[in-house]
Amino acid sequence: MATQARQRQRRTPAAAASGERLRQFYKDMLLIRRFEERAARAYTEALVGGYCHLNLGEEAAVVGLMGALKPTDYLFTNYREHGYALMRGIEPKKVMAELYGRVDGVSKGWGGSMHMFDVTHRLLGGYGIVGGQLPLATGAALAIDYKNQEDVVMCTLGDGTAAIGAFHESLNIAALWHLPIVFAVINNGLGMGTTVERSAAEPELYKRGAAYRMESARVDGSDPASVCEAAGKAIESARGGKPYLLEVVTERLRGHSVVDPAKYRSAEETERLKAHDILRVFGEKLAADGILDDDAIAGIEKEVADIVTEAADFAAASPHPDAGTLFDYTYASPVPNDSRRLPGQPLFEPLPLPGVPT
Amino acid sequence: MATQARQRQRRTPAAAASGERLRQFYKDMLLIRRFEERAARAYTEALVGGYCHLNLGEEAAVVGLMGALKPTDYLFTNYREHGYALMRGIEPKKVMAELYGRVDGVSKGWGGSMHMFDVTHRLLGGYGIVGGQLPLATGAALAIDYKNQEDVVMCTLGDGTAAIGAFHESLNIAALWHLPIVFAVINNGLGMGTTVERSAAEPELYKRGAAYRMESARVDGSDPASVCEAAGKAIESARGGKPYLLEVVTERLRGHSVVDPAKYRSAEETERLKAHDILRVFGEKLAADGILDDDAIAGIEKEVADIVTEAADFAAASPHPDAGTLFDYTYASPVPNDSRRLPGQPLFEPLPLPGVPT
Amino acid sequence: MSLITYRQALHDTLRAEMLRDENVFLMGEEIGVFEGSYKITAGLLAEFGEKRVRDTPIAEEGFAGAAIGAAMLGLRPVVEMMTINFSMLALDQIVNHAAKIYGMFGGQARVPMVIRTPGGGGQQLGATHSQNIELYYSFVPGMKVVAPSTPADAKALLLAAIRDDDPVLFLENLALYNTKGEVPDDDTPAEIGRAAITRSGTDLTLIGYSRMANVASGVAAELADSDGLDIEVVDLRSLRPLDRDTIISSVRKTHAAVVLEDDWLTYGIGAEVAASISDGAFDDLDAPVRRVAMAEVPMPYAKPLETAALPSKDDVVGAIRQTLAAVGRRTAGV
Amino acid sequence: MSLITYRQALHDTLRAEMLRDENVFLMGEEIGVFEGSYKITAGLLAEFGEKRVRDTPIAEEGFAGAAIGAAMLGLRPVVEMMTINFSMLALDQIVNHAAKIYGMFGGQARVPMVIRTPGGGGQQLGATHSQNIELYYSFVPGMKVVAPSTPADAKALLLAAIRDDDPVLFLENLALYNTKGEVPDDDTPAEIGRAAITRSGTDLTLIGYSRMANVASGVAAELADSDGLDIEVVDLRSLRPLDRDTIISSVRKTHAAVVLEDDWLTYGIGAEVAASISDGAFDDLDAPVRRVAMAEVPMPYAKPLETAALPSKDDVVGAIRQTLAAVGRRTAGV
Ligand SMILES: Cc1ncc(C[n+]2csc(CCOP(=O)(O)OP(=O)(O)O)c2C)c(N)n1
Ligand SMILES: Cc1ncc(C[n+]2csc(CCOP(=O)(O)OP(=O)(O)O)c2C)c(N)n1
Ligand SMILES: [Mg+2]
Ligand SMILES: [Mg+2]
Repeated sequence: MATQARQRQRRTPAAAASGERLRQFYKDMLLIRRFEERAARAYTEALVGGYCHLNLGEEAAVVGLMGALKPTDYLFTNYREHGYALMRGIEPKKVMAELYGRVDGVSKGWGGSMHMFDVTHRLLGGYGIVGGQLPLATGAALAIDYKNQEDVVMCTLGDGTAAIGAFHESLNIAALWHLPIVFAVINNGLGMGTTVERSAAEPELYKRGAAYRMESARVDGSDPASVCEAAGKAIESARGGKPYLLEVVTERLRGHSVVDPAKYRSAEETERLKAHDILRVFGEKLAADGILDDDAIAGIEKEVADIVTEAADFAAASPHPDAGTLFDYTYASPVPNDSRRLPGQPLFEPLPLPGVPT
Repeated sequence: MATQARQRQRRTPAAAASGERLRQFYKDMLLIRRFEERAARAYTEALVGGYCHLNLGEEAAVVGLMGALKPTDYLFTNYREHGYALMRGIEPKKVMAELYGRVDGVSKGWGGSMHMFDVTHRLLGGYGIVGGQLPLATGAALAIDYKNQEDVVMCTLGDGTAAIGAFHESLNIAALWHLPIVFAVINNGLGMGTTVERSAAEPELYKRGAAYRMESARVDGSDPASVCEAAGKAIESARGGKPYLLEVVTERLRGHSVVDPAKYRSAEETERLKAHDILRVFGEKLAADGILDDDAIAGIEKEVADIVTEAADFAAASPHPDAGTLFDYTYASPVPNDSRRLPGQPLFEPLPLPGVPT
Repeated sequence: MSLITYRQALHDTLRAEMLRDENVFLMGEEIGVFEGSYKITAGLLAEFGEKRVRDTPIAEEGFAGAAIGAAMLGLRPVVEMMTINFSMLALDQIVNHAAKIYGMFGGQARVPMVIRTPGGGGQQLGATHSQNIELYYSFVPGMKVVAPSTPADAKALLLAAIRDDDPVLFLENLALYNTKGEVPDDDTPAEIGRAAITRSGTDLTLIGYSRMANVASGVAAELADSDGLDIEVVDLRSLRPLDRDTIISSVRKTHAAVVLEDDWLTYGIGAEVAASISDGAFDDLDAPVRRVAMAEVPMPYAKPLETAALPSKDDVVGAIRQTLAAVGRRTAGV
Repeated sequence: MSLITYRQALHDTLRAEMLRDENVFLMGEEIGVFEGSYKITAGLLAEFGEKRVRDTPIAEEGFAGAAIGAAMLGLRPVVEMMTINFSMLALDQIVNHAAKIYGMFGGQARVPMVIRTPGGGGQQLGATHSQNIELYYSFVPGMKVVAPSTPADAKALLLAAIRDDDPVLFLENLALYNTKGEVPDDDTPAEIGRAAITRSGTDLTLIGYSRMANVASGVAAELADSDGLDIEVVDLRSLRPLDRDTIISSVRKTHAAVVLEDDWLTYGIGAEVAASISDGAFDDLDAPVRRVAMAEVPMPYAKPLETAALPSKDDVVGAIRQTLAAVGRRTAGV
């Protein structure tokens, strides 16, 4: 129902991409798939807390977008970012450890599922406030421009997020100041249970670029090569000082987060999603094109399974942060009189009473 | 410099409008002009406090927009609203009394220049926070729709205000829900000292309607009849459940507020503004068309002068609010334990000390 | 009377008020098709339709402001903010508009609206999703802020909030939704601006609101059993107006107070309560007023850190014992 | 040393820091072409160019957030919020992002930025433009909040704020811009988190910050002349961290305190100060801590109403006299 009204672009032929590249896309997509399935399991086993949003169904979008970035470019994203963290080159075990809330997690256990951050891999978060990443990413692009550097910022957001004020303010500022940034809307057709048609008066979101004289395009998010190509164009534009709005049309395979049974979806829609699972379709296509055979697929499946198992084992073995570190990250520059009291601790140690022997 | 880049629409011929109507436009524009000049004087005489933003240069826009509204329609506007208050049919003396901060002011002296409000004339404010009126106006339109009423809301805003998040959120909501509202951008080319080209990546602001599939248009704000016609069309659309974005291109004759010397404007620009004063140009046109002659102009001038003098006299004679009314408007539904203390008053009346005779 | 959850009490009251007054309607993210993030509004879309149960885009400022505008024209919107954290995005509309419109225009327009929103931490939601910022609204003249801790109060205060002609921030709490209690069947609203003595005692006054009022009752009951302590519990219920009289009368009797809150200590809600007690019961206090609150850090995700940062029952018990010890030392010294 | 205004001290310090460190740059509405709403940045666009003196669109959330993002990449933005009232629109970026990023990501990114913004009322600007909401930031772990009251502190604290690696809200005040004072020529930053005893005395501790610290000094001097009173004045200077030690030591000596603030009384900054004193100096206080603050109303435009709502010198003097009378009654009774 969500997708009926959305027009899919015709598939950009991936023919140009080499077989090796396509196999890597497949492997990366599978890694995200299996990682997320494992994360979901860990969540139901109460090894992961908080909210847990998965990239299931969005693997091609994630892989394609990240494939177009240089390692030195920056990424700002939202709470649905496990796959992005993996594709930025962060070790799966560090991502899983973060989900488990352990010291070896990318954010040392302070962030959790929604707040992955790795300064060395230039993943600058993981943000749980809808739209919160947009002004920040714009500012990072400003810093790049200020320093006359060549890097680009990519900032992803969901379709539902396009309704928030920060979207407007950020795109306007980025376009006005010619900042090196790509805004990539991952349009999975839903913000929680709300279809994009019920949240956006103009549901073809890339058209909003016009409000800022910003170039924009829409791409089919089920094909990693198309996404990568479109992202490459967008990044090139941004690197030249012309920010870009790229809409990637995808589908969310499951509920909004692990706990959401997605009852608002009809049985037919759920059926259709399963039937057109982009990962299987992509695998079948590669098989048909002779790029992958059953053995290769099994090999990749095994390789990925090992990585994910290793990640989960690592996470489970990593220590919990010590409660004694609670006050370590309130301030970067220490200052006198910072409040470092546990709940219930007195503000003042009781003094001897005047005239009363203690 | 601000106006060079902005393309003016060609003048819509006002020929269709009757002479009577044009004379009334002229008179209304003159009333705003003289009222504002008087307000500025009162401000420099310290009879008016706070900030004082004038409609000088925007008279045709104000008169045209207000002329298209039914008395039962609603208006939400910003802090630059004296002219709107007058055109809604509020007595000039009540508007002036508000500027003076007196009990007979439209807002009983509680609002001042930026916060005119008159529930009977359906002027629902006067707001000093840039963009603050937009969500409110959208909600008023929602209420009209909810009650199946025929009224329309007009919400005016400045060009600088189009950069704020509330603009985006409100237009999206209004379009999504098909609310009866016209957003009228008064593009005077400046937000304080910032030209629209330096605040908007797409300075042809009406084009932003496309981001919400909202119909939009731009109109020359120097001709009241053109504005009125364009506003009529916009209002008709809104009454039919299709919200509308109307951009009225005007110029701000003076500084941002009375205290601003507008040093950021070049001498040439200031010269040009004087030379093309829309009020004079409009008067000359009516004279050329035989609609007004010198006698009529003098008569109108006298009539308007009397109104403004009367307003100022009334305002000066109106009492200041009594300090005893300070706590009258914190809550509409009274509640126990509301804090009604003047500064310095104790929270608790001193009690007799235990064991100490008072 | 019926024994129902806090969630059910909210749901039933919303429904009853919508049936009673056709100007009452609901707005918010995911309250309709999704049936509410915390399922308070489950079933109401089906019963009342889209006009009265309105799913909004993710635009807190926009839809909060739209509710204010609708209220100005006589409707009675009840807005759900998914969590109080997100209300920061609507702060300008709430604080600068909802709370000011009645006064700023000399009493010409009323803003009869309710903003329902849960606070609460302890769900490993991390720094941005675990804050308690009722302070931001409680500080503002023109706002009313209520914070029920029981299903009965949830009903009575929600009735009051909906029927009140001013903007009311109605604070819920994630940890309370599943708690149960007896709820009267009639629809008598509570009085906004009144605290309640939910347990009377003479040894010490324990003050809380929302979840911490619940904790207070639990601790008082336990300490009665274990130590024979006779603790009086004050549930603030209304943060603005704040019912200082009820608090002070209690402390005049007990001579000691501990204040519980789920927000940060410094500048938190408890600061005003403690300052008011220290002022109004100056000559009656036998020990300093203690406050038990969250640790002052951006809330970490990891469970042991989060647990350490949140006030626990043990922390409350500790503060009570230390306060009574301090009273003992002082009264012994006299 | 030179005798300059608070405005000049700010201007000169901004300029000096921009000369010293090319990563320091300015952002805000109307700071360039318009030369600043209150002319703090006058001349800096001409000197440093558009890159380092950046006029922004009216988009508080957007440009505050952009400054945060730029700071994450190592720049040191100094943002001007035209008045603190408008910062509500950027609250989410400041509170949920600037203040959380260091902690939420386990210390991997710093946010070295300053938000300069004036508070203050008394200019007949009405309800939405006359608020003092430093509380909103002072409440938040991860933020630092400073509030200089003199030109010398304006300089020393601005130096500290710009060189600090955390987000600092730098509170200015409309009524202080034209005040004059001696300012040292060297560029030694102040220490954030320390209050100052700006006048020492033994009869009573008078506490304020920003404009009210100025009022406090004035009143103390007047009462010394007129009544021979020996009042100690504490200028908080830093609202977060709050220097409780300096306050408590003072009150232990004077046995009485009055707290001055320009915000609303209930839940205002003074609540924490009063609560802290009542706790930390419990056995030394001879009278309840009094607070002098704004009347709790949406600020009216009309002059007589506005004047009535704002704390005046007379209000301060009255509170001091009443507090000393209360001390007298109590110490007489012992
Ligand atoms: C400001 C704010 N409002 C609401 C939420 C709750 N929320 C979290 S995710 C979400 C939906 C976002 O949808 P979309 O942008 O399409 O991203 P998706 O989840 O589909 O990836 C909502 C409403 C939030 N986190 N922040
Ligand atoms: C949220 C907010 N930010 C900044 C201001 C200060 N301010 C008042 S008017 C104004 C310029 C608005 O320009 P525009 O929208 O073009 O309207 P105009 O004044 O030209 O009528 C600014 C920046 C404010 N009042 N509110
Ligand atoms: Mg989505
Ligand atoms: Mg303008």
